[in-house]
Amino acid sequence: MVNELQEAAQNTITQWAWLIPLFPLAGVLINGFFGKKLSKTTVGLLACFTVLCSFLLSIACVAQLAGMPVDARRVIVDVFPWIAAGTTKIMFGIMLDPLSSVMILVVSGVGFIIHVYSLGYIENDPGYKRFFTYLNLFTFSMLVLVLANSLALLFVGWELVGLCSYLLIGFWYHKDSAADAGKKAFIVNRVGDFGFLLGMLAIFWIFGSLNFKDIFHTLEINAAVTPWFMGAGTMPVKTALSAATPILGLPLVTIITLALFLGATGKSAQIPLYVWLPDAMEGPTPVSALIHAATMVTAGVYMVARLSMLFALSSTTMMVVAIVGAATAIFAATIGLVQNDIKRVLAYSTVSQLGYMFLACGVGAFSVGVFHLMTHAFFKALLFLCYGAVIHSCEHAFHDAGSHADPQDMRNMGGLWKYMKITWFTFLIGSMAIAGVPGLSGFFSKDEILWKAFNAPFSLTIGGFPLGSILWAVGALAAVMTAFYMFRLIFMTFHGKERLPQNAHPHESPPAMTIALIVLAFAATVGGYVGVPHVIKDMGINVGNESFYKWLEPVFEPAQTIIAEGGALEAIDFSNGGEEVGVQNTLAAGITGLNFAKHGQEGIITPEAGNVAVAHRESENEAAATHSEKQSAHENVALEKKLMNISIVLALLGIFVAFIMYNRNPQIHHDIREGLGVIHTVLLNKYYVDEIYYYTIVLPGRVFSEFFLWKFFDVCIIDGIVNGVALLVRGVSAVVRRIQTGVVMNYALVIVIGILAILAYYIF
Amino acid sequence: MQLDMTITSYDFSMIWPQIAVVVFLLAGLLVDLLDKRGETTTIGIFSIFGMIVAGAFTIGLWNSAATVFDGMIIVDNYSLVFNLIFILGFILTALISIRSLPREGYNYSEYYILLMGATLGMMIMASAGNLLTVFIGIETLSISLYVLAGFARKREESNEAALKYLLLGAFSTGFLLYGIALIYGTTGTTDLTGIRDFFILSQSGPSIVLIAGVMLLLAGLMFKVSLVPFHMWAPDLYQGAPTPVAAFMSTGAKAAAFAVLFRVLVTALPAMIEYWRPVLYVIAILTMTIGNITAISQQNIKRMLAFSSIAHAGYLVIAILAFNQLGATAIMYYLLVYTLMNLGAFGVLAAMRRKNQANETLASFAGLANRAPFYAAMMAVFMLSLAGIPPMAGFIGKFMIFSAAIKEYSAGQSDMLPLVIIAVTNAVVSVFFYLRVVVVMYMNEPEQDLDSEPVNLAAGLSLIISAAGIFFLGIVPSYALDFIQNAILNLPK
Amino acid sequence: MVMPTLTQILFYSTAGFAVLCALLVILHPNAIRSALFLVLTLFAVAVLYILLNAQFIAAVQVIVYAGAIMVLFLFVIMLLNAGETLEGLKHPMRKIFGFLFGIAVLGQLLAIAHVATIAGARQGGVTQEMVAKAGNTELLGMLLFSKYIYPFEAVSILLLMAIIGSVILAKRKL
Amino acid sequence: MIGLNDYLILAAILFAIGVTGVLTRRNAIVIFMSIELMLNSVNLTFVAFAHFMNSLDGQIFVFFIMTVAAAEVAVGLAIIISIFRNKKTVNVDDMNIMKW
Repeated sequence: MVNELQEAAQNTITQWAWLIPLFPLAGVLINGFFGKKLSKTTVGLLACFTVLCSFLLSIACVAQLAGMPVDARRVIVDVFPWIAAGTTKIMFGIMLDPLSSVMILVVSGVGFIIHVYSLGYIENDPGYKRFFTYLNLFTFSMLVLVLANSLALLFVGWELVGLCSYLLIGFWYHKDSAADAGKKAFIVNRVGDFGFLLGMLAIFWIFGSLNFKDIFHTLEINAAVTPWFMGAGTMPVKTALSAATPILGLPLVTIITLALFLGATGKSAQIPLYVWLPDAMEGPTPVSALIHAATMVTAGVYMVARLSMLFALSSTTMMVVAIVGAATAIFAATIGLVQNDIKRVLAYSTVSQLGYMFLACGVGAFSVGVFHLMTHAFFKALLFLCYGAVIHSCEHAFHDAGSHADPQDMRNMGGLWKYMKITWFTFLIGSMAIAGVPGLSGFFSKDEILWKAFNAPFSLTIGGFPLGSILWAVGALAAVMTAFYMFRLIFMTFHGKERLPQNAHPHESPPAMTIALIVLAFAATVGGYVGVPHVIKDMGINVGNESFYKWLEPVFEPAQTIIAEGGALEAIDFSNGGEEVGVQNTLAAGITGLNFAKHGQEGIITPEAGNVAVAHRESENEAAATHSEKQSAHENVALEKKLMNISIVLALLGIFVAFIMYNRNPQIHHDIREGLGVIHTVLLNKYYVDEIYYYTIVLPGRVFSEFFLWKFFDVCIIDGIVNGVALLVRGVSAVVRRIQTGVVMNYALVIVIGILAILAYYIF
Repeated sequence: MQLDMTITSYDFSMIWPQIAVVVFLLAGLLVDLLDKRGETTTIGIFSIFGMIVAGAFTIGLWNSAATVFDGMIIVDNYSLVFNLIFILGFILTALISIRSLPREGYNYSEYYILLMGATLGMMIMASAGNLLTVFIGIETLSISLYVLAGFARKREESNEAALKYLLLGAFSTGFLLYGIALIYGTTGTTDLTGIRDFFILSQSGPSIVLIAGVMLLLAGLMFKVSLVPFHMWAPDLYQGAPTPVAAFMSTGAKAAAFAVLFRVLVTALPAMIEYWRPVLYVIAILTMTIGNITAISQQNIKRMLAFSSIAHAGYLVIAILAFNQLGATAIMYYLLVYTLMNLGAFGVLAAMRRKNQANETLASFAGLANRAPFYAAMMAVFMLSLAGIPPMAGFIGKFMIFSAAIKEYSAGQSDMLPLVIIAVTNAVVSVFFYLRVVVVMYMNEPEQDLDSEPVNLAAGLSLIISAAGIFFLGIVPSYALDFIQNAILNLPK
Repeated sequence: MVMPTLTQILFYSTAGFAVLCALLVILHPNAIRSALFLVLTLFAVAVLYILLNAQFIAAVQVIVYAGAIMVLFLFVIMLLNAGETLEGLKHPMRKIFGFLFGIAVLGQLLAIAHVATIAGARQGGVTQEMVAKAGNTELLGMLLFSKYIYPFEAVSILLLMAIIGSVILAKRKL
Repeated sequence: MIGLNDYLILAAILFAIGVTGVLTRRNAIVIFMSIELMLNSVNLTFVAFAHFMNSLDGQIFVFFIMTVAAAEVAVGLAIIISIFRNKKTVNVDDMNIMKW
């Protein structure tokens, strides 16, 4: 009795979870409609307060959720029926499960901090009220996106955040570049949305529903569906998904997931649709922090994770996701090496980190991807806000000094650390986190991603190396670069010779901003300890725990099972219409790692019997997996340790190189020498190494990345394609409109031609 | 010899909505005398009241299906739903006009009388059961619209729009009538159910003469719907006509034309589906594509909306081609939503107009968000809805249409899939020019300094009704869809 | 050789006359002449109506169409002094295209008219005897006020709209 | 005997002449007269069909077409008058301020 009451009381809070997005919406409505009558302070505080309410309610809801039994951790609140088409109704409501709970905490938490920060940052801008209205609207939309209980509602949030991003990029619309950037973001995102829309419609027409609950349930029990393609009749959903399509003969599920992934590349700025994100830095810095680093751009990762069951069914898509992720990670990192605009460095760094998240998802480690999403939200928001503070204060300082120097160009800075100590220190923490310095949040997530990538369940080998190890190498290389460019940034901005314009005296930011920085720095430091990999514990260092992965386990378990089954679905599809196929179970590795592949077995199954057979083998596999895990556990841990050491060394190497290259100024040497005496000696002795580095590695790399990757590939090819398509459509349009001559007889003539054509079709 | 033709008494109870419109129209002429010249608010409100009464009668007739006046008029939920759409269109237009008429300098009460006459024509079209009533309905509508298009008689654009519309309208009517004549000659009747019975009874397929007749009839109707290549009048007309009139024409008149087109196809010509289907198929593709592509390079927003309305007609044809219950639901739902969003967009344009300044170009919308935040926000809602971005109702409308098409595809119509793909591509392209308006309003610096715009009560009310409707239908479409599905069930098919 | 009947002579000569006048309507550069040729065409068609036993329609054609409507046309042409326009100087290509497509329309319509047949159509029950007995006009009147009462009433609103509309557009001062 | 097709062919010729007139003339009033020619041809078709089918429905239709045509002419000429007041011309190819 008491228990029941308690349970009822428990459920009441999560039942109100739909209020979470509504608080910021209330803020939008109040500030939007009555903003003119309210004072500036009221508007700002109200905006912050609504997000705080969301955050507190999110905490309460997640706490309730954590109190529930593991299997029951999915609360769905249907608010009302939305679209009724045929027998199924799409419900308008929210779904609270471990995945969305992580997201709401990140969104409302980081969102709140950035709201507070904006109080200081945007204080003197004439668009103050507009800014907070947009920011609230964004928070609302993002919360809708992550709490959506159906793909349709997710799409609503998806479009709304896109709109907000668009409005906020062009917030300072009097700048042409801002308006252009908004346009670019918009066009590029449309391409992605097109894919999302097609994928979504295809899902609807196969599953007959867009509710996540229904989709997952149908997939889990392989229920019978009546798919949309011609004369298909009723069949098990996996059979329907494995139907070959005319596009390269790929199975339907691959096409659908690739279409959805196209949407994700648009929103999350991956190759080939990443071009908008660096330009998006035209918006105010809090916006870059919140939307274009911490939350919105991760929507693509969230979507892939949310639909992990579907993605897991297609190993082709998974491979594409992993490769695109890794390619983006390294590609953006190389560009980041040479940028001088601070925000651009951070933007390319964001693109690169998002690449890591997709890499994780692609190799089946969804929970690691989400973990990196979270830690990245902390440290990247921190980095952006720090640089917001730098730019903010430089802008004023430059302005007061009567200089027109670009306050975003790090070549105009240097030695700032003594003016703004809090900013410098928090930035240092953020940089170390992103660079993967052990002990900070980025280390745990990035390292785990690299480890999972190394164990990627792909059978493909390139030049004798398994794809996994190549992905690992690419990721590790990108990690070096990350460490390098982040510390280059630090050295050039905060240390070294002061290159500030004369009489410019930057100063520390107002408390609203510095408090936000400190809070985020704290999060970036300790945020990683919820997901410390077990290998560290095995090493005897008993810090933190794996609770993060355990927390997400129920969400990703079905996908892991599917991957562990070795992509059975797709293996069937690749048969040339044959009845029997060999399932290469060596593919199967998944979460259990490489060792599992060694003990895999080959089986012969028919498509119909496939699922049964797989289910049957599942128990065997599990047994085998446990067995092999025990057997090779030692070997495995050793390998992981080795890789981890490599990545630590690499991160430090990157920092070191940056240090050598950008910190030769004696003034700063003096400061650094005390902390890094040994390295300083090395520096002194190896002075010419700098030149060698410069001419052998850095200069060619720089030329390559600056002139080829950035100027040519980025600016010419990608921009060219985007602009070219737009231009082509416009050109056609300009020609087509000429038909409309304005003369009645010509119009009549067109009518007559139309009628003649129709009649001719039947008479002759 | 006794002729068995007697004057029978007829059941007028089924046409109360039309009678109400006529009564208020005639009474309006008298009310007009009470006002002094140049004062039209009273008659405007009076006409709105009249339409509300007609709407009440329409709702009163709900679920009472009947064919009256020797098959001339079919009253069923299909026609009643359309009546409600027309009435809604009228009310929103009238609300915009109350402010717009004096501003644009043609403040004559006949405006509302003609508007009511046009609405009557639409009602006749939606419930027509005979090609004669189809014709009379179309002409009642058209003649009122010819005059309304030229209503700003001092403005050259308005004159020109009226003349172009008149000449081309009469020209297309010629083809329409020729088609009807051929149908009459080969089937012996102009009754819609009579024509259907002819197909049931006839042994062989339709003769070439009948096919030609049907095609000419459809060409005439497609002109009214403004499908490519019969669309050329629309942009010039919408641009030149007074803005509220353009709003009315692009929504109510288009809905009426679709009502009659679909009614003719469903009631009279289902047996000829294999003949009209390929024609409509090609026309749907042409209409969507040309409409959207041409809209991209328009600088005048009214003209852009005209091409957009052509493109939307193309989407609607897809729903016709699906030719199933879902498609019929989609048509009605889409037209309802379209009426709200397009009237809203035109309403904002009407509000922007000054006496000597049209303020219709993209450039004149620059920085509207600062100057007139209410109008800018409303315009943004309408543009987003037209672009089909959720949660606005335009998205659900497109979703319904595509669903209907895919349903037909899964039933074996393999050519529906390319159509849907083309439509989705078009929808994506179209987002560009709708969103451009939003961008210009929110992100561009105004070119010239205009005073901030106080919000007019009537026009504001109209916009708020439209926007609220768009959100309501977009977020909770189930109610409207259930209502409409109910209407379709009684559609003879 | 078969002698043509009186009906045939009447039909072919009237038809020829109608086509000739119609051609002159669209070819004559002077709008007033065009209007007058249109009147002649309308008369010729009225004669054909009589051949087709449609006396009432023939009368309406002469009284309303040729009488009232064409007078209105002539009145407007003269009022606007629009008769003496020089035609066809601008855009000769348009004219050529116009004729080409006009001929194409003619071809198609002839192909249709050539094979048209009423076989299979539902025949009306109005025999020549009935018409002879009751008279064409009375029968039409009966129909108008029974089966066609709804369009008949509806068209009155249409005419009202036309009246209001013409006044509002054409009146010099409102 | 004169058959149905003779009337229909005559009507078709008149219709095509009307269409040609619309396509070739510049004077709005003449274009309008060409449209009247088209309507007359339709009327002839209706009456011919009605005659050979022993039906009066065609004639009723013609009656309505004539009524509507009269209304259209009234409105059309009014529009032409109002446009002439502003532009001092009735040539349609001078009326293309709205295009593209």
